[in-house]
Amino acid sequence: MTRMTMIEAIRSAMDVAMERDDNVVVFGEDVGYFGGVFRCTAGLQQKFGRQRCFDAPISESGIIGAAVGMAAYGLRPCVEIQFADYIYPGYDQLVSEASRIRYRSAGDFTTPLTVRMPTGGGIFGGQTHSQSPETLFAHVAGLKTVIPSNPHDAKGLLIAAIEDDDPVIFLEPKRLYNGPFDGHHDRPVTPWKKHDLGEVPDGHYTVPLGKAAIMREGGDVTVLTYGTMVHVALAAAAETGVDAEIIDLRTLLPLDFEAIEASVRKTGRCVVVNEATKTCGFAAELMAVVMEGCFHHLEAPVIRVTGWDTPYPHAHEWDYFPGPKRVGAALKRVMEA
Amino acid sequence: MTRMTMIEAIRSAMDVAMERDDNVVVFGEDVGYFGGVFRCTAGLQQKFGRQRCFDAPISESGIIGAAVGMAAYGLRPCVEIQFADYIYPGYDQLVSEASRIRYRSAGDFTTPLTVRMPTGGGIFGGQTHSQSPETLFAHVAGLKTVIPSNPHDAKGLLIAAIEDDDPVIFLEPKRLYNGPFDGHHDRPVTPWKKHDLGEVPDGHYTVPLGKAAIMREGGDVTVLTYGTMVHVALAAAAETGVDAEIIDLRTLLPLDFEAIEASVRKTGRCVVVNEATKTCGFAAELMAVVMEGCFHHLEAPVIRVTGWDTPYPHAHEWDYFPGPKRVGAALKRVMEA
Amino acid sequence: MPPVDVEALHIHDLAYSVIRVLNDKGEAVGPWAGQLSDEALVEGLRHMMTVRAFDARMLMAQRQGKTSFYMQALGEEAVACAFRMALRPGDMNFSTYRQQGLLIAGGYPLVTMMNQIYSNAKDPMKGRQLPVMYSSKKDGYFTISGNLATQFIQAVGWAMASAIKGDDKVAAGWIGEGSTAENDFHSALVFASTYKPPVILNVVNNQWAISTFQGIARGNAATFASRGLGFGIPALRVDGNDYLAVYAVAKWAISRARMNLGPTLIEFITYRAGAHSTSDDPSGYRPKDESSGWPLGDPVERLKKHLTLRGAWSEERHAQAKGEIESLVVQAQKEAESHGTLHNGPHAPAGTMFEDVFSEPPIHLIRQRQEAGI
Amino acid sequence: MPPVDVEALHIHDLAYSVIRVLNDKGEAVGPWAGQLSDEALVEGLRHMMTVRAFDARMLMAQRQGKTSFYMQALGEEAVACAFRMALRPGDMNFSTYRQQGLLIAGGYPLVTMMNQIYSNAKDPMKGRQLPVMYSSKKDGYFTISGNLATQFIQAVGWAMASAIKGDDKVAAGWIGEGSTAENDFHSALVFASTYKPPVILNVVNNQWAISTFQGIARGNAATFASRGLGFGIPALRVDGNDYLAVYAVAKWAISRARMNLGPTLIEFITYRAGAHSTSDDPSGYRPKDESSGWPLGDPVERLKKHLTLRGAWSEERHAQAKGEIESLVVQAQKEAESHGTLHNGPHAPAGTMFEDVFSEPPIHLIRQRQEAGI
Ligand SMILES: Cc1ncc(C[n+]2csc(CCOP(=O)(O)OP(=O)(O)O)c2C)c(N)n1
Ligand SMILES: Cc1ncc(C[n+]2csc(CCOP(=O)(O)OP(=O)(O)O)c2C)c(N)n1
Ligand SMILES: [Mg+2]
Ligand SMILES: [Mg+2]
Repeated sequence: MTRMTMIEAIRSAMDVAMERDDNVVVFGEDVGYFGGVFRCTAGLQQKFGRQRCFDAPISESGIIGAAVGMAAYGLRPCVEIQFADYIYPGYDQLVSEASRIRYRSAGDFTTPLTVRMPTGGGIFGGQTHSQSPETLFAHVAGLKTVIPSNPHDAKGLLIAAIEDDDPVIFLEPKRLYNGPFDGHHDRPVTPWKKHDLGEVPDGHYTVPLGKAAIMREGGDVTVLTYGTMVHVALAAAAETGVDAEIIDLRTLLPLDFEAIEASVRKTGRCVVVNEATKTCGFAAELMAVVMEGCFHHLEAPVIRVTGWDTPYPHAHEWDYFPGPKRVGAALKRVMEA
Repeated sequence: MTRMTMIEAIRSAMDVAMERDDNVVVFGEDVGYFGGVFRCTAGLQQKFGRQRCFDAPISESGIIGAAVGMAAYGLRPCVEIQFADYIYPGYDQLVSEASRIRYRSAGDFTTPLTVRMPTGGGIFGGQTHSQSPETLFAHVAGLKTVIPSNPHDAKGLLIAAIEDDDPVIFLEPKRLYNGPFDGHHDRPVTPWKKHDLGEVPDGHYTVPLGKAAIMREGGDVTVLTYGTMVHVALAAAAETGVDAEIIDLRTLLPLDFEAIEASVRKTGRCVVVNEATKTCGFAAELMAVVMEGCFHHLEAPVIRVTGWDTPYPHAHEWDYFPGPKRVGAALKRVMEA
Repeated sequence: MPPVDVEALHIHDLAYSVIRVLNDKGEAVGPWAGQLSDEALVEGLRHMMTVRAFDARMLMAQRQGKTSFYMQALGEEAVACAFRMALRPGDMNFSTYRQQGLLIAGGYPLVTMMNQIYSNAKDPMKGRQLPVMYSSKKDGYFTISGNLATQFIQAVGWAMASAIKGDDKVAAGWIGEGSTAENDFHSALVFASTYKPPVILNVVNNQWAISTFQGIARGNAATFASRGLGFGIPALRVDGNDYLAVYAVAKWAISRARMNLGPTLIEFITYRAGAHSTSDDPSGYRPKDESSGWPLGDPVERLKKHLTLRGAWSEERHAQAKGEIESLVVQAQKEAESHGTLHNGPHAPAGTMFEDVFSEPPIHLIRQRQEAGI
Repeated sequence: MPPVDVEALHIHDLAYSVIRVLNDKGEAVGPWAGQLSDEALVEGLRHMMTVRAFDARMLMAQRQGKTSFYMQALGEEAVACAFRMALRPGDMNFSTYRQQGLLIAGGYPLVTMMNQIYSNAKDPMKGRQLPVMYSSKKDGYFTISGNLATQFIQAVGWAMASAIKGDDKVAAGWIGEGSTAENDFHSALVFASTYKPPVILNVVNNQWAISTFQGIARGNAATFASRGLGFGIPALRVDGNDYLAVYAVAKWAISRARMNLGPTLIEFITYRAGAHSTSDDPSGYRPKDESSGWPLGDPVERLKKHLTLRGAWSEERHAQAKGEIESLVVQAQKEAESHGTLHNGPHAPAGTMFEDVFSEPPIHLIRQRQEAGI
């Protein structure tokens, strides 16, 4: 066990995966020589050589398209998109290709590849370094979508993603890279090095895709969330005193229905939280799932707390970001209903 | 008034818009000389010349990117994407550009453009001529998303879209081009020429964006749907005898909350129907909206009927397509709950 | 014939001219001639004739309502058939919907192709794909996409993987001239230029993209081949209706790749003699007689003439071969139809629709399949 | 200097060589010389010095926490400054984040730029955009995107619109050499080649894309300019640190466009002397002294030397100009800071966050704004 930042945990996952399997290759913009703008791949080229870890031209469609071809050959590419906001030029290769190759060839070809990308706001990154596009992946049949909230899970989930035989979108909440940001932007963040969830096993382990984690047990209301918002929800529960059961979904697709349904049936109330724009955000899907699975247990309407339906603004970041105040208010409101 | 197919109505809308405003230009793949693979632009080049209606190279990102530049100059481009399944190479220009130009320039630049595309299944088009990607537009702040269910609305909505000062995604349910397909694929379809909704005024008129239409009044259950599924829902109501109020949303964003909330509060029950894959489909958003606005009026959980979470198969089209049997079953189930 | 390790810069002229072997008289001439034996050429002729007969039958089957859709390669048979003969087992094609010749020349069973076209019970793709969207890994044929151009960069990625693994397998990317306008044509060229993997980038210029003449995609450039030059990729333009020329150029490019000398771009000039697909009627956008006036001629006729001139073929043998091939195709069709057709079935069981979305079905798909009751 | 109606084919060599006016001694020589008066050159020098002084102050402001982010153009000032002087009012730039010189040489108020950088109460973009993402229609400066390359095809579209309307306004697209790998570089070239609109496609080759050397994007090609040749677009390569050469080539390309003779691709060779942005530290990926060894030299120094040689400038005038410019910048900064800075505010009212998403706020945004209580 070592205390690691999320960046170190992610790097360690790639290191372990590359050690164990020669077919794992890592590439992306600034990923090779320099080791990535967030340093997630630092040292991998030095260790594994320029054939296994290398710089790519600035072409997201090229990166994913080439990875699809490599995966079809038999490699397990793990590629980095510099920010999730820049996935769109490569979106066609995900939606029309990676996600459907196994299906359309009836298993003749498969594309085990992992697409890592920093996601979410909270770093004053403005409209193009803050987006949370998870809905755009979860809606597409054939993609798995994963989003860790801490170093331990990040490493275990990333190894599981790389070893998975399907294409996996791996979203890294960049505001959590260095510590569990709870939305209180005016307070210092505890670094992961001083946090229990920063405890990361050194070698190989996996956190299975499709299994949620209960981050806080509680009896009053279930909070369904993931990524940065897990820590915001924890703060909101602590501050409001509402006895919330906080579920970190960890994988959005496949979704852990069992965990969701068990908790909501127990508490009878539910708040869903995502950072993305509201309309058609993943929170809507969660509300639908709760409606379908737990309607007769619900004592109050499910409330969603989300980003607003505007582009992500620069200066008004803290008016946009669904922080602990908004989540706390929702907890109180759902308890009053 | 003339009886028109949906294709003729759409063509008439562009004709009228081009007549009234020199700044309206129309282009896309096969759109100019030939008049489009579905013939929606037939005759426009002959009438308005090759400067106003022309063929584009096979590049969806080029088509939309060029349209963004033209719109910024002051034109009102109305472009065709040959099938909605092919929008993805142009998705970046919609998400990162068209949708945000007004916002990021604080109104200094605007991009009034319309992107038309045939959508939906039912034509044995397989995985790449059948998709319903509306969620991918509705989730993006700054785009309007429209989908007509009949020739009258198609013409009025398309004129409104072209005249609108914001970027509008205009989805054309291709299975409705020639008649109101109700999902009974083994029965002949009444052509629009013999259908009242095929009555289309000849000149200029608009159907306002953001207003739903009640296609069938009813007291038992509200059906929220759009596009081809409107006709499927009408058939299902007729066949089950459930007194459903069927709402054709017509515009997904902006959404007509008033119409939705008024109806569900009245009936206390709701079924939502979309053709797209289930997870994160627009139906999920509608369930969330009903949960938020009408929970205390609900006598039963809202049920969604959607495409399955698989790519759209070729031979098993009718097992995939959410036809009147599945919608009817949902109507009965929601009444029993 | 330039040395295989030539620099793009030194053969710019080959991107602006047309490599030919067969002259108007049907003789094989020039530096690219002399690579194929009589037997190989007769085999090539039979391949092309098979593609043509196959296409004709399937076109008719579609008209008879036995399937939803078909796309023929009429007039373009030489490109895929000759190219295929220059490849080795293990190489991989990332093809478009118009390279059925790769499969047929590779000996892939006609019945299996038809099973796919009919989406019947023996369709290896279980009815999931549109007709003609074949896939066969062991035959070096990557699953076809309905989305244009995406396969071009995938071919480059596959070739990069081959190079990374120290393998000597090569990839061939295929794209229509109209589709070179798409983004992924560019990503393919960028990645091919940067990593120099063993890939051949084939542009099939059949002059038309549905209703759109090649000029719309080519713009102000003289040729499509010249697109490669700005990437430092050797680019050649070849008469795609000349079986011998296609083979020779393919062989050259494939040896380059095999020796790890990097990518090659080839523009094959041909002509789409038929409609784009069964959903298309070209009479709305091009003159009916354009096809007969097309200067490159019919690839089957040209090879036939050459072989006859060589004394290795005759009208009689041709007629006989034609008869044999047609009956082979008819026989295959009968067999395929015994396994079903699109509208009459049988198909793969409907429940298979829920399989292969993922390696293991996740719970939501299990639930949905239960709901569907299939 | 080729005639403005030249065909791309006839000037292929210009895509592989480098157009220069200033020689090592600082003299203006060759066919592209002689286009600018002393006054114009002195003005150009002042523009470049202003950009540099502005950048230096804003870099420091960012370090002092007055804003989140900054991007300088150190070493590349000549490209945008000289290009701007060849444009006319009404023309439109589709710029990247490194062409602040276009605004400054165009006389755009420094204070307004700073207001944007500080996201303060007078920020014309109301705090919505990252620093340096300016927009000013009336100054011919299209709203900058954080997404690379998207603006390149938009420039082509804008120029197509100008041509459709019979207007004589021209568009200039700008892109970094690293970003030429992106898809929209290709769409821009395809559309420019097909429709031949009045657009100048500028590739600013500053050798680096964050940590990635230009070779990764250029691959096996000799130059970026040569990418244009496969599209039949005249392509020129110019010393981007030579104010006179940039101006002359810009003027040539702009006249072509103005006369409706079609697009031109220009590769400006320059060097990113500083870090990519304030989020970047180049010491991790390039030698510290690379910048001083860079052969093209400092554009400010080179123009200063030339003007001095011409007798139109001196050390004293330079020092004086420098002082004046610096105090102008400081003054602007004071004024801007009086309107607020990022972390201390004031900003546009928070509620404005909900405006301009659409022309009219739809009901869901009205509800959300109410919920936000702002
Ligand atoms: C991304 C995408 N856009 C549009 C289409 C529709 N489409 C199918 S084939 C075709 C024409 C392709 O022409 P070309 O590349 O020349 O190939 P050819 O059909 O001539 O072999 C078009 C536009 C598509 N399949 N995919
Ligand atoms: C689509 C997209 N991908 C990646 C990025 C991240 N990014 C920002 S600047 C940059 C490097 C650009 O280099 P270049 O085009 O050479 O321009 P320069 O910074 O040198 O002026 C990268 C990769 C982005 N902004 N957009
Ligand atoms: Mg073609
Ligand atoms: Mg650069």
